[in-house]
Amino acid sequence: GADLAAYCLMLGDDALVLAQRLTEWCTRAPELEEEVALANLGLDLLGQARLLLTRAGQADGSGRGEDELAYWREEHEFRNVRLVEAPNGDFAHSVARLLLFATARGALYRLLAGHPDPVLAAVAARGVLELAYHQEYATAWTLRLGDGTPYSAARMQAGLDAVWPLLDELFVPHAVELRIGADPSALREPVLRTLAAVLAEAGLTVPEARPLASVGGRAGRDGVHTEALGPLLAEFQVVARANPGATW
Amino acid sequence: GADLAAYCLMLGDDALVLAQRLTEWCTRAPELEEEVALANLGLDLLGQARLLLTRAGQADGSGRGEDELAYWREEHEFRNVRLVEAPNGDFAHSVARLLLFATARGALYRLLAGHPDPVLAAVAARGVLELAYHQEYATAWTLRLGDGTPYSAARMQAGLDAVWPLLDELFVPHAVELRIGADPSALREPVLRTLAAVLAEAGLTVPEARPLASVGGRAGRDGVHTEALGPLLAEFQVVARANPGATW
Amino acid sequence: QVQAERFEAVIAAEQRIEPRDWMPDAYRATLVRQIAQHAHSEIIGMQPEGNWLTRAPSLRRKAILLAKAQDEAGHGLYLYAAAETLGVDRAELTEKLVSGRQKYSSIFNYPTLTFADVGVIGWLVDGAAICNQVPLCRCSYGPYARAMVRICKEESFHQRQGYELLMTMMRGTEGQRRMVQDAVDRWWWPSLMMFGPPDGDSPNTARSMAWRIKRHTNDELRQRFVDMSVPQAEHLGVTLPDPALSWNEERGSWDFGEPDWSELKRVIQGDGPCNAQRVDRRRQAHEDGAWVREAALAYAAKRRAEAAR
Amino acid sequence: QVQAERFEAVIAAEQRIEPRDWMPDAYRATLVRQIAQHAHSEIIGMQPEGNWLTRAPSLRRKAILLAKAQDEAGHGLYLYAAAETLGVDRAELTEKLVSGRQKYSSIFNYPTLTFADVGVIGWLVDGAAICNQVPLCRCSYGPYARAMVRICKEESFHQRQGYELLMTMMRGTEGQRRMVQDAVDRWWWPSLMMFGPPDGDSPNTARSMAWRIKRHTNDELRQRFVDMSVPQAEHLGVTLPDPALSWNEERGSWDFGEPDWSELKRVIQGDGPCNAQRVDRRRQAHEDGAWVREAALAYAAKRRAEAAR
Repeated sequence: GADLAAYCLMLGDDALVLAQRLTEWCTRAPELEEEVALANLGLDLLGQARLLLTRAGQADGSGRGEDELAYWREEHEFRNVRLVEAPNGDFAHSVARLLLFATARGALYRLLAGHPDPVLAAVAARGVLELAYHQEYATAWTLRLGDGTPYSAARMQAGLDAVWPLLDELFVPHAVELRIGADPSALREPVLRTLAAVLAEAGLTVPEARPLASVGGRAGRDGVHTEALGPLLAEFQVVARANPGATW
Repeated sequence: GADLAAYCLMLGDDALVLAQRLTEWCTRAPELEEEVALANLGLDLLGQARLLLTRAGQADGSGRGEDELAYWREEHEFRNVRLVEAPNGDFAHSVARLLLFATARGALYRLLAGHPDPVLAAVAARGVLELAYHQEYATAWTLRLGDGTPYSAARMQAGLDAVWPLLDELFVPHAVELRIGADPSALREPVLRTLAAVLAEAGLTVPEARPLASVGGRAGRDGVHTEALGPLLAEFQVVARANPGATW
Repeated sequence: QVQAERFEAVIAAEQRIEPRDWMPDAYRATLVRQIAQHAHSEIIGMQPEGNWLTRAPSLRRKAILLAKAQDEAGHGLYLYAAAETLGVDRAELTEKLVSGRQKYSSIFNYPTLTFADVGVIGWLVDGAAICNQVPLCRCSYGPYARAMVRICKEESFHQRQGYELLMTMMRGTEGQRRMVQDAVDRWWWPSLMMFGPPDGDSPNTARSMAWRIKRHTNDELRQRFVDMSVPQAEHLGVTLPDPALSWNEERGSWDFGEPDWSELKRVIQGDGPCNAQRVDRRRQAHEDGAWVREAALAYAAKRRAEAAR
Repeated sequence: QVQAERFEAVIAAEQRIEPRDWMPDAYRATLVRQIAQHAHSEIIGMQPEGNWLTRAPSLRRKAILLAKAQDEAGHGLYLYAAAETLGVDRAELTEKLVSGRQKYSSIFNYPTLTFADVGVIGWLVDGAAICNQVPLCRCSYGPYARAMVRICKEESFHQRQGYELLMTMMRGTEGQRRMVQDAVDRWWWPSLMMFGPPDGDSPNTARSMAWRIKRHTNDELRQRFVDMSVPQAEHLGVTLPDPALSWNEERGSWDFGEPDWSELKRVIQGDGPCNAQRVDRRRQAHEDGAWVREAALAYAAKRRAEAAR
């Protein structure tokens, strides 16, 4: 019960927070086709988040719904990795983050598609398809920008350099993950290999950046985030919280 | 009572919201001396806002304190002009807004220094001195940027062009102002003359922009703002609202 | 001459002019202007509601709003494509939008101030757009007419979602009801102005009607919108901010007050509450994205060069 | 040689070296590095608390925080001025900071996650800074010593305000008490690490002490800080996150656990939670402000040219 709930929150919060970052692109994308595509990715992740949060509220016996969990938890109760909460930066920066996340999350969902919990298994099974598209989209843009103009290559490399220290957190297993989910450390090798292949094709360098340090051993999965999450949640939750008891 | 309260809210919200915009510059100013100066301007305005909001809470008989008024009103209850809520833009844009506001508010405070309400009179009397410094600071930078490099002159002109449509709202009298305060339409002429002199000395052009339209005749003084105020308040109020009943 | 007669005959027979058909220059120019404005309106129209995307108060509403924004970008794409069949390209039209040389619907120059505005835009603004657009599904220019069919279908879906949001809010807390009424108060008159100036002030209407680009006058459409909206407002439980609103038994229609045309004029001239903001945002996105579009072109050129080798 | 003897004599007599006095190159270099790091720390140190400026939950706290940020910018100014007396200029030092070639206190590479962090930074971080800095008021280099006198006075004011905020929060709601404890849990160990590595690992300490730049070893200062903080924590009602903390009757001091020096190393090497963010923000401000500084210089040059005419 508690472990399943905690695990669903981790994965659900990853999807929810990244969906929020993607929606920030709306009306700011470099091209209309990208407006459509980024909204689409956001909708996929939002859909996953809704199912996972709902499942978390059932599994922990609290009966909290998706909205109660999304809008009424405090920052330290969010369990997402720090990668997804980082500000968008420019388009290359967002593409770099998406590439890392989609590659890793797709690999994880493949492992989870056979999970004993039917909801988690269903989210993962559909998620495999969705994330494959996200990965393809991010890969296509990584290639275009990496092998486009010298300027775009520099931006893409800078974006990768900026997000790379946040990648490792996806592979550091939390006790809950080991008990109920899949061991994410098993993904490190294959994901890094996939990413290295994409970067090689794009003419980009695999960053040497070391992982971002945690705070006394605690990071996103423990509710210890970066300074980026607070303002994101303030905006995300403001209307819901200004109207307690309201239905929408 | 009600009129005095409403009037104090108008002036207090102007100061409060502009103070918030000025604090956004903290750690982002072009030079350390500007960090010090902008914080100083923010502190002056915040001090005025605290006295005026406190007075409003007394005058309307509600007994609401400065924090209750600052943190627990909704957007449509804020009575500031739209000029002060506009995003900062670049340094020139912020200087332009400050020049307009300080020139107009200083002139108003001179009229109000003899107001029958002793609190309002005291705020105005001290405010005259404070705003004189703000005006001087903004004027000095307008000259430096206007008569600095070609690039800075272009930025300064663009900043002025952007804020100019918001100037007129400071001179459009609200019924409450006519009943209890000073008629701000009397300030239009002298303020425009002062501004024109500064711009002439700086080699800048007085913008021809027409005033920003209201919404069905309602604007900031009626609680009908721009889209900039909501996000500003969301950030401003988030911690206070997340902790109802807390003292700080 | 023969071509002109053939053109007139097609129009008279209520058939479609297609891209390769001959058409009068003025017909083409009118269509380009109208389709471009319409496309721009879809794209700029993403902003007022997009303002609430990150703050939508439930995940379901966030998903609905995001899907709607996506639809609008898609509508923009169809419409720019329809314009391209007339020999202009999207980049050129975008350039005209961001430099302020082409307009979009003035309604989007009003601010969205609460989440209720999202619902009211769905109900009234999309509602007015549908009144304007349904007749365009029978427009004489084929690509535009076909784009409108698809767009109208999605728009009426958006309108229902907007109305449903308002119904939910009206059944909610006191604060929610207040928000809805306030939003209606702010959007009602601008919505009426979406149909353009009164017929007496609309010099191009006659020609557009003759060409079957337009099917009804501004005032006819405005009346239709009012007649449709009044019972919906009653059902919702909100008051429309027009004391002159009253049922005219004789006409079988609602009488209503005169919009403030001087306000419309100011907004059209560029002094509306959000004109500068809307165009700036679009221009900023366009400029910020320039290097990305260039990179994509450079990449595609490299791939083509490789394939040609 | 005579100069060197005179220098040593001044140091031995506990008198001050002044800018025009002769000094060994290594003394000068050590001071430049230390004063620059100290100045950078004041400026970067504005960020963690500045993060809560726009969100301060009462107007009084907002004013206090804004005044503190202002003081810190002021401290940065004094210290850069002190460094300039040694023949380096501020622009050069800023360049080194934003390019990552000069460090600042590692403590500022931790995130501030709730408003309680503002109080804990005042209490612990400013407290540790004061332990480090009070002896510097007697530093052998005159301009630095005098800057420190002024800075220490303001810092202890900030420390009292931080502690007072925490007292207020501890008397408040359950949520506020939780925030305070959580902040203490996160900041305690990093605060201990502010005194630098253990003495055995601090090769420059001996020379700095001989020169009267430093007056106490890292471990001495750390012990003083722990002894000062433990009763304050008790009075506040928070638990310090160190199970090894216990009163040592014999030493008349508190025993405490070993900080995670490998974490400190990672943070110093640039991999702390906020290193990149802090330097980026400073660089961004510096770059965004370049045209403003240039304009001011150009304007001043024009006025000088006019005056010379």
